[in-house]
Amino acid sequence: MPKINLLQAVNSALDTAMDADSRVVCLGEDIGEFGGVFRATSKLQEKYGKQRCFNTPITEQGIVGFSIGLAAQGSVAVAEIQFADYIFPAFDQIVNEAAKFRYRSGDQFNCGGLTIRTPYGGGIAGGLYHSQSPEAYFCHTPGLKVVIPSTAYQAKGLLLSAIRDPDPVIFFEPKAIYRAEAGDVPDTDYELPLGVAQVVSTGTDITLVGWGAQMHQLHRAAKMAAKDGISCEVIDLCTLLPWDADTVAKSVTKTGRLIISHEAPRTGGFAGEIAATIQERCFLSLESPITRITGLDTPFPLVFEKEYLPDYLKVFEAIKASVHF
Amino acid sequence: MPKINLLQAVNSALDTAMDADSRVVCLGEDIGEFGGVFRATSKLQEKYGKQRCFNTPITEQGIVGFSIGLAAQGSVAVAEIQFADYIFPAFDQIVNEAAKFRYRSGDQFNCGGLTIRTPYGGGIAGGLYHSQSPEAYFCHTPGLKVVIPSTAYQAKGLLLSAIRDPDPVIFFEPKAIYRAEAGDVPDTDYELPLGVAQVVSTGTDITLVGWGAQMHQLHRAAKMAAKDGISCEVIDLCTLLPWDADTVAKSVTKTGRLIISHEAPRTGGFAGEIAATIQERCFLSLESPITRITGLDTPFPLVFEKEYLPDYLKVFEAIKASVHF
Amino acid sequence: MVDKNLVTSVLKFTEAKDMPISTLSLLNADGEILEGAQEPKIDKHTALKIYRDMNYIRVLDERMIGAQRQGRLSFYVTCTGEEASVVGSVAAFSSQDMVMSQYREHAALRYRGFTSKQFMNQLLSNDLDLGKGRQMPIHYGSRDLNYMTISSTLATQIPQAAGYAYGQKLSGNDTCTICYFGEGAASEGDFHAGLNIAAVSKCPVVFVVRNNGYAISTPTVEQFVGDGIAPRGVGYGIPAIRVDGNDILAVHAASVEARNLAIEKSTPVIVETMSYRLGAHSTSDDPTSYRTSEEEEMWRQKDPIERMKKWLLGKGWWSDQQDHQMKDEYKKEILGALKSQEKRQPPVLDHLISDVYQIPPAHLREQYSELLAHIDKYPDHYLPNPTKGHDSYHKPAAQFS
Amino acid sequence: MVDKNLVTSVLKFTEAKDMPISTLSLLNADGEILEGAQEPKIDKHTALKIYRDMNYIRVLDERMIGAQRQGRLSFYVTCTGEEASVVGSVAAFSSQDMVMSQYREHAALRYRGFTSKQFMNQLLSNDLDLGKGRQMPIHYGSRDLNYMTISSTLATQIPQAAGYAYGQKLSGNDTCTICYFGEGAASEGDFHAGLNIAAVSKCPVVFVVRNNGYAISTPTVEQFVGDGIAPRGVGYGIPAIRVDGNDILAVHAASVEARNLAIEKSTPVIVETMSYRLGAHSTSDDPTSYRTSEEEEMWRQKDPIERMKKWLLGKGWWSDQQDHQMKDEYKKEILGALKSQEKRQPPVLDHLISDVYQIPPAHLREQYSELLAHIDKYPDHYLPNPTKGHDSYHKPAAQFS
Ligand SMILES: Cc1ncc(C[n+]2csc(CCOP(=O)(O)OP(=O)(O)O)c2C)c(N)n1
Ligand SMILES: Cc1ncc(C[n+]2csc(CCOP(=O)(O)OP(=O)(O)O)c2C)c(N)n1
Ligand SMILES: [Mg+2]
Ligand SMILES: [Mg+2]
Repeated sequence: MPKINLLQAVNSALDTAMDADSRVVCLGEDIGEFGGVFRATSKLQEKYGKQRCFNTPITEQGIVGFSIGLAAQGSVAVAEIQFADYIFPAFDQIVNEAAKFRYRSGDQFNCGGLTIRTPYGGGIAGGLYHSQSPEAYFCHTPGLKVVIPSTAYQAKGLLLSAIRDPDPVIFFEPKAIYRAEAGDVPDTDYELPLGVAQVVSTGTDITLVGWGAQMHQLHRAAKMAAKDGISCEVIDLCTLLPWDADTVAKSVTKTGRLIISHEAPRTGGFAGEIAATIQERCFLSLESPITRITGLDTPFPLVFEKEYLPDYLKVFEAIKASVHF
Repeated sequence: MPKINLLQAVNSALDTAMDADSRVVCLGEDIGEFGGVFRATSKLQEKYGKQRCFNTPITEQGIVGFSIGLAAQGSVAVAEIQFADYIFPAFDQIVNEAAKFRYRSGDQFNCGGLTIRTPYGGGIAGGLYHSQSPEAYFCHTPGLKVVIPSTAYQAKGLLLSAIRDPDPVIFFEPKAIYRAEAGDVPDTDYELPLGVAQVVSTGTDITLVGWGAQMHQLHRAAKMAAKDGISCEVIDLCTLLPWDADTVAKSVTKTGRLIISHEAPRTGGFAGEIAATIQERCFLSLESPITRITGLDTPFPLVFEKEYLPDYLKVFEAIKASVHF
Repeated sequence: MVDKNLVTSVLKFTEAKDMPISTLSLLNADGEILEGAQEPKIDKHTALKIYRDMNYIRVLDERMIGAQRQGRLSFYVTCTGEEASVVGSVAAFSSQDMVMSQYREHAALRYRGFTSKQFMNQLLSNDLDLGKGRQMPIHYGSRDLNYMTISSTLATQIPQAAGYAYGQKLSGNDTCTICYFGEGAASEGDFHAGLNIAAVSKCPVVFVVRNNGYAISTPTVEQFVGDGIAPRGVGYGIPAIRVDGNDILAVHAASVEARNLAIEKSTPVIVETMSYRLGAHSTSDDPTSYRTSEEEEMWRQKDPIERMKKWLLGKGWWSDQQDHQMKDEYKKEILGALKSQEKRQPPVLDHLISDVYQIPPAHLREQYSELLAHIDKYPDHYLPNPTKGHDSYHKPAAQFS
Repeated sequence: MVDKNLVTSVLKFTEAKDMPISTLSLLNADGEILEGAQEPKIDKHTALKIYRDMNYIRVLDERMIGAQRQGRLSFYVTCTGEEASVVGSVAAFSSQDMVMSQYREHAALRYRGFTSKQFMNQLLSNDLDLGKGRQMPIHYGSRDLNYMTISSTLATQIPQAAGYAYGQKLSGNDTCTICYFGEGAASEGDFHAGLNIAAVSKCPVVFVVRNNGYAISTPTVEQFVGDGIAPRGVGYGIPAIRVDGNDILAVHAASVEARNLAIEKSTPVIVETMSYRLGAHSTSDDPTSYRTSEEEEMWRQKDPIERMKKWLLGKGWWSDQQDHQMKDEYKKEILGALKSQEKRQPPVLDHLISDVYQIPPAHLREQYSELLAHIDKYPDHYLPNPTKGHDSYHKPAAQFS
């Protein structure tokens, strides 16, 4: 199996999807000949033609609106938003339209063929507008699915599932590890199930939950903790909406402790949802308060990005605090 | 003191603000001569002229963008979004621009003079697009303040504070009780502090937290519970961002139990944030899991609105379950 | 193509008046072909179908306004005054073409074959409502009739129509999309997004803009400064035409050509119909506070239905007697349908949670089970009762727009 | 006003070619006034300031590209090729007018008086950065110079500029706003929102659209089908003019008139400057994959700075010797500033949480205390070290746009 990075895995998923189904169309800013600012759509226009892979004008609301219509017609639309920070002009089309399309029509029409891909997250000195993690906004929107891979293998399998899923999916790609994260990825066409979390390492003392680039911080923290004799169970959520509460609850019932970590600001972030659900489901098992290790409640900073971001040291400290509560 | 309803209290706040400060400008769809579809801006154009109270073209992103610029210039912009369901085209201007304006400029510029007023919530047979409660989206956005009154008295005092607050404020008005909710409201100019919750009735067994129209369901449920010998402490959050965690935590430390209620869908709703924070702050005091009584994870329905909405019966059942946990 | 190399050394600003746009008119007020104009080809069968459907909608609107006042509906919106803009345009399209509309174009849905009972099922949110009782009255949709379900959010259908049409082009079946919206909705960012992306990706979509003078209370002078919507086509590189929206022949002839252009050249086209919203914005609105009855009266004189009737009578294709009979029949049919369909059950409760996703996920099924258990405790309190009415079911809406 | 009553019985679509727009040109390639053109009035002092600032920016851009390659900056964007569009326009305005720009207009900031050290402070995110180290390089802003802080989100400043200008009008002090953006940004919904609302509310704002042929890799033919941006003015009822953006006299003369119109008639105005982005989109970009070197070379021949220099030499206002000396001085000044300013400290950590609100709320202060306590445990791991560099501080960005 070839070793490729997360970005190449995304490209491979798109290539695989377009090859397998001629209804798949990719569109977005600079994704044509240029292959996208990160090169995720590299060579797709060359291979599948301008009709199926093309540059759009700079209008995120137009890109998503167009893609909804295209999907409603029966095509499979894979739209790229250049940075997740620029997804907000399309918020109305996503939240009021895509998410409610099937419901409001009584299932006469749907835009399930829609997938929106977008690079997200910090760690690249991008400041306010090249670093945001807006996943929680979409997780509060029934009708959407929200998927975030953390490895190259997941990226391909989850993206293929997202493209073929009968509901609209927002697919966030952790750009900080686009090139850093490489692994064995089959050439073949394979899918990973949406809505299923992955227990990446088992443990007994505490559960750590995260997604995307944050998984690497959790792994590193877990390793540090292991040296202190603390056994961590690490869970990669993979799909945030609908999220796999059963897997997390099962783990917390066993460990009695939970830390959730994400880059987005704390208040209203998705860790709150997980904490609220788990304290309800595992009330009698919890031995210490559920802890959230997150970005601060500020816009994403530049110079103090490292201080702002949740990292393995912050998680490690939280693990100790939780275990010694 | 005259008895006026919540809608009239909003109108009175706007009138008071425009009278007191000639820099205050109101704008929005149909808010001019017509006075807005709910008549919240009634007579303001007549009184203060077309330059200070005017109809805009139908463009929410334009209304908010324009208002940000107006506020940055030194005016005080009070923008109306006709229904909260239609605030999403302005999402980018609110989240990427208004919320980050002061921070990104190093406090050289700010748009603190901006207030966005918008009617929200269900209960009027409005279906998907005249019923939504989108407050949680904004509560995940550092830099914004989010305020929701539940009485006429609050509406005037909080709106005046919001207009004069040095930060951008989203002011959600519970339209279901625009006319139902009447009370004594001073003619005079008065302000109520932002960020301060109100303990509306004290109790010892369980804490009920809510905002907006939901407060009436909580009161009713508390009364039912009282008949069963359960003493409820009812808290009206009033400001959701920044929210008054101290007041809630103090109450829960006393009662050991907490129910939070909102109309918005459960997943990612603001109750999750409150639950996550309180389980952390009151871990050792909690005698039962924190419960969320909310809308279902669906778009807002029409025929089954009553079934969808959290109401006093659902809250009452939850109170009993919590107390008998 | 435009000559992009024009050079001048004279400093001069281009203004709106440099781009005069004429209005296509073919019929005069008496239903006669204007001097110098040529009568467009239109067969008797089509002409009569158009005329009948315009009348049907007029009757439906009158009756439903009445029904709303009686509290039998929560909300309603009329097409009154704009029937020619809507029926004249949709009649130029194939039934395989997709219609993506705003909310004031139910006349197009009628033209496609929507029955009185189907209208009632939606308006009453009963068990046969194709939308499963989820949207407010007038948010129709029909997969069978290629009529996209309406959403209240203005202008969102515009970029969607571009995408839909692009898909039609890819599928190569010579269909296109007709997309309706009002001159007010044309101020939304989605208008710009949709028109530009349609032009760049060469989508076969015809945008029919109903310029009816108002957006709720806001007159066009407060909506834009330019000369309406058609001149914007120049900026997008989209062919545009303005027509008298009360002149059925002008609307129809322009729409026939618009569709031809769209399909043959694979291009978007703009058709701006100049007309007037004769009624209130909706049953929540009272227009007396923002416009004069003189203005309304002036436009009532231009009634598109009357004008078409005169033309039909002149051609000998129609008689006054047929006219009376038709109206009576429609009245009866509509009131009968109202009566029969309001006796029906509401949709089943499952539809509260179905169709959020293709398959309801676990957390939603769980929320639903909890709800069912709760309802069991208070059976009288919940669930719409189709005979007695539900607290919120059929409750006249406070205010909508 | 437009005559809204033009009527026709001829069915004809209006097309982009019906609205030809000429480009104002005054200087030929040799820096001579074109035949038949009149030299606009411009005093020597202003002309030389314009010329000097264009050169300053050219030198700054060259040096900063170099600095970025050396890893001393994380990111940079040049104005190269478009200096006349920017300096020629801003020079027509009062220093009290507000500038709201996109990101490629730092030449306007220089014109207003931004110093080399101030540029460096922002580019290096040091303790003197007016933006307190929060935004990526090139996101300048200066309250003192009436230059609104830049945000990366395209086109958002357009409706904001309308609102700012409206406030200026209300305050009655005869100032206006100049709003810059690219032809790519003009596809955003905010463009439509901003231009229309500016027209309707009669805001004194001049929109200067830099049509430079590309939006990152996307050429204008994939951005729009119409003839650029100026013809859109017709649709909005906004006076518009197109100028040769490499012709300093044309840009300046048109901008002077645009400002007059804006203030005197209280109206928005569009100035479209036709030019070319000679460099890469940014230091993250490599244009060789989407355009030819022939095309670049063709535009290099039209260099606006060279053209202005010839004109100045022709007038006897400038000499080659002065030119060399000026460039040397700028080079020295800029490199000196880079050296001195990169030795400075980063901003204080408090700026991580200040200015989110006017006063940090309790929850944020609490998060900050927790952070401080955590940093105390790992003092070597956190906080940018101005001499050694921080993990993420100054790290060349993977990819930005
Ligand atoms: C995004 C959005 N903003 C505001 C509204 C409220 N609204 C409903 S209809 C309407 C006026 C639309 O006017 P126009 O497009 O001219 O259509 P007409 O009613 O005249 O047919 C408004 C403002 C809405 N439905 N959606
Ligand atoms: C809302 C938004 N979408 C996308 C981007 C990414 N982006 C940055 S610059 C750019 C191209 C802008 O082109 P243009 O407006 O022509 O300006 P130019 O770079 O040519 O000066 C794009 C797509 C962004 N910054 N903001
Ligand atoms: Mg209208
Ligand atoms: Mg450009």
